[in-house]
Amino acid sequence: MKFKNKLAQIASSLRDTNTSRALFTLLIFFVASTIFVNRFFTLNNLINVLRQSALVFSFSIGMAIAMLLAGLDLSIGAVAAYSGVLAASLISNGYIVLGIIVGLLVGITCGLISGVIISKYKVPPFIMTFGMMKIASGLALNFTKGESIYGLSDKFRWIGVGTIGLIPAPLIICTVLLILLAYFGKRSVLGRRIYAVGSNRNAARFSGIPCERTLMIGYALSGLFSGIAGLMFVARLGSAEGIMGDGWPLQAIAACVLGGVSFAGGEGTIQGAAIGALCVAIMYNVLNLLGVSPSWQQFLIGFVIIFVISIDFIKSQIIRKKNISNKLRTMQKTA
Amino acid sequence: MGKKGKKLHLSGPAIILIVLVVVSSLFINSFIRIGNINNILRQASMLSLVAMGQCIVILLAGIDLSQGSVMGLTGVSTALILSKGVPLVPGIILGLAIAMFCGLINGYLISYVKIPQFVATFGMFGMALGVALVISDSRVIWGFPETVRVIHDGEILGISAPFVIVGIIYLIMFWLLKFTRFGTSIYAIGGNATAAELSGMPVKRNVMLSYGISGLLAGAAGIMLMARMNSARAIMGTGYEFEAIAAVILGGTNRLGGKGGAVETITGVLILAVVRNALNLIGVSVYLQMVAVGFVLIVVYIINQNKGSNPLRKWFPVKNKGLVSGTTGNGNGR
Amino acid sequence: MEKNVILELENITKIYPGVVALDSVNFQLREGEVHVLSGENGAGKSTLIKILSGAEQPDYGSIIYQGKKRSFKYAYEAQRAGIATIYQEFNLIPELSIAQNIYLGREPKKLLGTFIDWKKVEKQAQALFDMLGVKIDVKTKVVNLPVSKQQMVEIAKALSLDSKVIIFDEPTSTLTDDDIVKLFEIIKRLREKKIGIIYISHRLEELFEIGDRVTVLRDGKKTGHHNIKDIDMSKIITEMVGRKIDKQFARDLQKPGKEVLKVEGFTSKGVFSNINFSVREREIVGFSGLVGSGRTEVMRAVFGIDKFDSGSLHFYGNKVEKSDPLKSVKLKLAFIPEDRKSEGTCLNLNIRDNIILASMASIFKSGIINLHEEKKLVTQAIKDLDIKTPSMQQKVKFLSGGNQQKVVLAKWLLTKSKIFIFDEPTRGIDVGAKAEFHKLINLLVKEGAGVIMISSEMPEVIGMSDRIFVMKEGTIVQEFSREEASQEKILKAAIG
Amino acid sequence: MKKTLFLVLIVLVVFSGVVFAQGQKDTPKESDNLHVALIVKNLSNPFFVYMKWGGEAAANKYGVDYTCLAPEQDGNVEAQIRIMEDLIQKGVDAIVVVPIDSRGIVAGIERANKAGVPVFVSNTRALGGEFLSFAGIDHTAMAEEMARYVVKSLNGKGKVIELEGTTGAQSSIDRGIGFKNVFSKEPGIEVLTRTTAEYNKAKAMQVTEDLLVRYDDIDAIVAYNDSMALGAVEALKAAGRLDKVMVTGTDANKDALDSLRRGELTATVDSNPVAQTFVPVEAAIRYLMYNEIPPAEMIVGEGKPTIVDQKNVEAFELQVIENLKGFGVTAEF
Repeated sequence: MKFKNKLAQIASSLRDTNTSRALFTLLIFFVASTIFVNRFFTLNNLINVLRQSALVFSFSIGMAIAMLLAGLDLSIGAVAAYSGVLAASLISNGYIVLGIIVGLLVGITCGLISGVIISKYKVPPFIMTFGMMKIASGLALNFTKGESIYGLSDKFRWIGVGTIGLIPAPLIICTVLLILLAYFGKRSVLGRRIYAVGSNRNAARFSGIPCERTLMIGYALSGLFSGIAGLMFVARLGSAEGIMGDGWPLQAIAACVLGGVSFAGGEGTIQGAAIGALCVAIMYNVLNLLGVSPSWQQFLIGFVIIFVISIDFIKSQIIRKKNISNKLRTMQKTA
Repeated sequence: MGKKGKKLHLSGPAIILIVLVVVSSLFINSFIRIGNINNILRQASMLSLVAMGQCIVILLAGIDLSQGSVMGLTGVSTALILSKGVPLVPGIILGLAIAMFCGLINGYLISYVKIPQFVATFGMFGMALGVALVISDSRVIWGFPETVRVIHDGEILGISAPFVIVGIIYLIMFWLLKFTRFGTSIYAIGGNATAAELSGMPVKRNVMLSYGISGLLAGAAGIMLMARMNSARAIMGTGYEFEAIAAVILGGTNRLGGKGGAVETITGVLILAVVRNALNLIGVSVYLQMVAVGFVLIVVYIINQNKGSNPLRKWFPVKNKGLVSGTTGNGNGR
Repeated sequence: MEKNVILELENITKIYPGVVALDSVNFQLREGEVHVLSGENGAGKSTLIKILSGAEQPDYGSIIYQGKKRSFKYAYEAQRAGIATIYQEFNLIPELSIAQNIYLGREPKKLLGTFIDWKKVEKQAQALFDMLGVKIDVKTKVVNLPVSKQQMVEIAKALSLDSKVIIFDEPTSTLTDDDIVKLFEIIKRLREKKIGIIYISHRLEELFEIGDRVTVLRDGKKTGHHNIKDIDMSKIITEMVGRKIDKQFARDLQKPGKEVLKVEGFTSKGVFSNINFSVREREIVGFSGLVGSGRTEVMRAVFGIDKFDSGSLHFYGNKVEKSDPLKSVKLKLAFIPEDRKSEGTCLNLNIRDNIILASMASIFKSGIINLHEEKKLVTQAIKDLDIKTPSMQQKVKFLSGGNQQKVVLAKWLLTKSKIFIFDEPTRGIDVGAKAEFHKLINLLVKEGAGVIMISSEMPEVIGMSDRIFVMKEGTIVQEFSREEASQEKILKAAIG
Repeated sequence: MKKTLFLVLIVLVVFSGVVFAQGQKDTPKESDNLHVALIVKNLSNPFFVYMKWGGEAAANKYGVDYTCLAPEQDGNVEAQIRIMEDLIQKGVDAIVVVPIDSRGIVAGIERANKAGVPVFVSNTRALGGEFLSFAGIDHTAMAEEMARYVVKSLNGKGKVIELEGTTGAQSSIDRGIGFKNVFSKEPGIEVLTRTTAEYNKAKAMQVTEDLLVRYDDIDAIVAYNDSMALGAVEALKAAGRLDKVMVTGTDANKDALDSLRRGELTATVDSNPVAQTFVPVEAAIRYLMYNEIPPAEMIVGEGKPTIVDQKNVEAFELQVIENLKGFGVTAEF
């Protein structure tokens, strides 16, 4: 019985058109790579892909939340870097727990600041998070003075490089995060509020939803998850650098968009973002396996994104045409 | 938009700019030298072109992330063309054509294929950059005739070329926005797309064109950058798109479309340029420069919006629905 | 073919994915006549208009205009040809001036067509309004205009295109009665100018006041066509809904209980001042007055969406210092706004999420939603209000106006609210849904709720309310009991 | 309440920013005091931080004012030009620049020439404009040296992967040439692939992970800088193949040296960043003070480049620290 419901839930989460489209995309990617790319479908590589997608997902979460709130968060990378370096500096001196706590706090704080300014001072998310990006990465670099901070205990590094059996730790962590978020997105009041505010802030307000608070929490969460991502990367690299998060926002946007999280707000799911992350990871992995020059990688990724998104349009056109012709045919029959 | 003359002198951003200039000339002895002013303006010239393009797109409540890589692409391809011995003018025209083409593709994807602007232009960002890297074999392109440098170093009647070029382009844009149907339509589309559509404006075409212009201007900037460095690389423009957006917003152009223009944009560009220059003159480390720029952006925006109109009218509409329905996006099924 | 027919539609058919919006519809318009088009929402009226105005193309069938077979690819083709449409939601650019709006895309030019001649634009615009006999400064931005004036702008625009056909889609739904009177005068003028007018309205009584002929649609099919003289309202209604609606306002009066809401000396500078009224259990308090007389603003302030400067609010006798939507919801206050699309519903969320929105926090205290519980509640609500939808997963944007409005109401029913504020509850809803909605309101009252109803529809207010407050320029000018209320009195108070 | 708390937050951050700014600008306002400026490629890579120290050391030696600036984004030569222009306006007496690309910087140098500010170039050649002297190490020579080391330790036989630097960066190009020169002559050495990791550790790690899937047996990974080498090391460690593959970096950064000490990295080659800036800055100062005309070419690090591997790392590092100490610069080791 319980199991049935679970199934039903999963089914309904797939019924979300955006997410199902993402799944479809992923399927195609996967099949194509398996067929055409030598060594893609090997245990080693699949684990490798999963690990990398987990990392992409880890920093896409923040972006996804912001996008569900009809905004976006360009500061994820910078915030991750800032909390990463601060945490690393503590951890390298042996204060593991303290370091982690500080890292997460820094993440939350940055996110919260963005959230407050966005909701209270009505600054568009784009501007605010762009500013926050500059500020955070500035502070991060200023803190490291360009040096890289290293000498991190292996206990801490486990979260980045450790494994349980064959399964890499980041994958486990991100799966847990995914499950939690998917659950709360659907089942928690907060989750529903985020969707509502993103979908139509005005209506949400008329329904007695605390829009401003929801926004703040949303961006704070985005910051928090950026912090987590930062820690995971630090653990993985064994060192923290101020430039760590460069280029994350764009990758995250790619993941979210491929995962069917729309900029309109209130559309898409965290599962979607995860799927998107997988797509992105597969793309990079395949291109490296094929030894495609980085130059072409740039091009292809841009192209794929546009193409995937335009599928909907093409599909709708076809369907429309079919309907009409069918209808007309039946009418001629009746007439 | 015909006459907002009185609104212009002393718009929020203008005041801020003046304050900035006054303050820095008081506290930084080397700031107010002719040389330095000249310097600030020359540095701003590239950004001002890109920003103008971005401005038009933002007036449509859009965004163009591809500008940076389009700059690179144009620079590189023009460089290659010229080094193949093609004479200056045709070479440049070719380069601009490429830039415009990229822009038009953006426009097409957005207005006809209905891909969200963010996605479309982001995709184009990747594609243009990729092509640029490929054709340049990701090397620095150089060894084209020195004559190119007149674009940046030359002088016309004692005024250095970049100012003249930028000046002309801005005049054209001002005219285009305020005194042509195309211009009005851009404000209209930004303000209420459906209405524009229904009042017989070729909305899709104009949107496409606007992105074309955005690309074109980015290309122009790319060529100027190429001339400035007498060499070109694929990645030389990346980052400009964000700078441009920042500048446009700083200038007080409304993120949700319908408000702003050439004057606002140049103001924004100058604000950024002055801040940067001042910080360099004091010798503030690059990191803290980033921090400072971030702050300025946010703070200035907050100030603007308290002076100007509330850019979130989308979220808190005026009581007369008829008007807002368009801006809240037409999400109705049929 | 018949003489002086300017516009004729033959077997027009339009299919959307899944739906047949129009099924081989014929329609005919003579010059100088007002041809009323009526039918429930989703009957295909709006699609018909879209096709006429070139916003959509028919999949089948032909448009014959001024004797020639025409097809309009774009909106402006129809406009240039002389078919102007004035939509229910005006299509004006808020940031542009009246003059700019009127000549949008057709601005006269100077200096060899290089510059737009703004002076000329304004002169011509002014001339148009003089012709209509409306006093207005064409330089003012549209965003600062009252609704009625905006409509005038639309009409002026139509004239500027010297249109042969003008289509009015629900022109009176946002107007107050005196504005309607003005509008009708203007329509009559247009009729004298031999302009053919297609007039769409849910307010059947208007048809008889203004219309010459009427065509009725239902589910995309033409179900009737008559001269207004030889037909009565009930017949039209039956043709529209396919069933008889016995009485439009079946209000069964209750004995009012104790006071639930009391407002004293309520003031917000420049918007409204010194508002005093109270609502008791089991009664409906109607608010009448011109649009922009401050009725909505007062209620927004009561609910806490806008701030108020002075005065006091009492719920069940205890004073509320500062109201805000959150608190209001906790206090069992419900607000059904006038604009469903931008204020009532989250269009791209599904019905379930919309219905549970306001109540989830109080129902699921733990912050975690019990899906079975939720499903039960929502399905119940859908059944009670009989919201027509395949499933509760359906996105709200695919529902008809009436059903959307029901979703909003359902949302508030789940909060077990005690006080309901309806702002123009039945604006733009078809007759059938209207009656249902009034029944629902009755039900609420029977169950002990106190209801505040803002309505510009005189019959509705009078028909439904126990007491009626008339507002004017931000103050309550008069209060009527159900017995003493009458159209004339109220109108007099409102305009006075 | 929330608002105030929030404002406090802002003020705090602003304040900290200001404080840092104070710390940054170490420029007393006497105009008669000499002022030399150094422009490096970026300050987010340890290598250039060494360069900063090198310049500082020289400045301290003669007690002149010293500023070190760099573009926000790596690889943005146009920003370098801007900075030069601003410095010229600021009225510095000499500029030492580490060009991001040899062509692009020319415009900046010419501006300086116009303004009569003497220019010194370091590390990467400038192909135009008038500058008094170029001081730098020979990237190609370094690469060749390292290549030979690799060949020797592989006994002339093995499969090699090259991790290139930022696409189009001069140093990356020159080093590439160096490696090619040697490897191409060695029949036993097979270069499996050359791919970029943009001088970036995270990127290097990701790329290596993929390459490890693609190639079963790899004998050596040579990276064009240390960050990438360390990224590769991490990837290898994770895959448990570190013992089978030798990894070499370039530049001998602090973190690379520690990695050597831990016995992970196999070797790196000293590009002597400190000297690379110390020499030209000193030359600039001496030119201004005693107007000594420096030689047009100053090759830093006399003799052939030093390979640092797990044996000589201790000695090497001690020496570096000593050198800097000598001029009152404490490198935070």
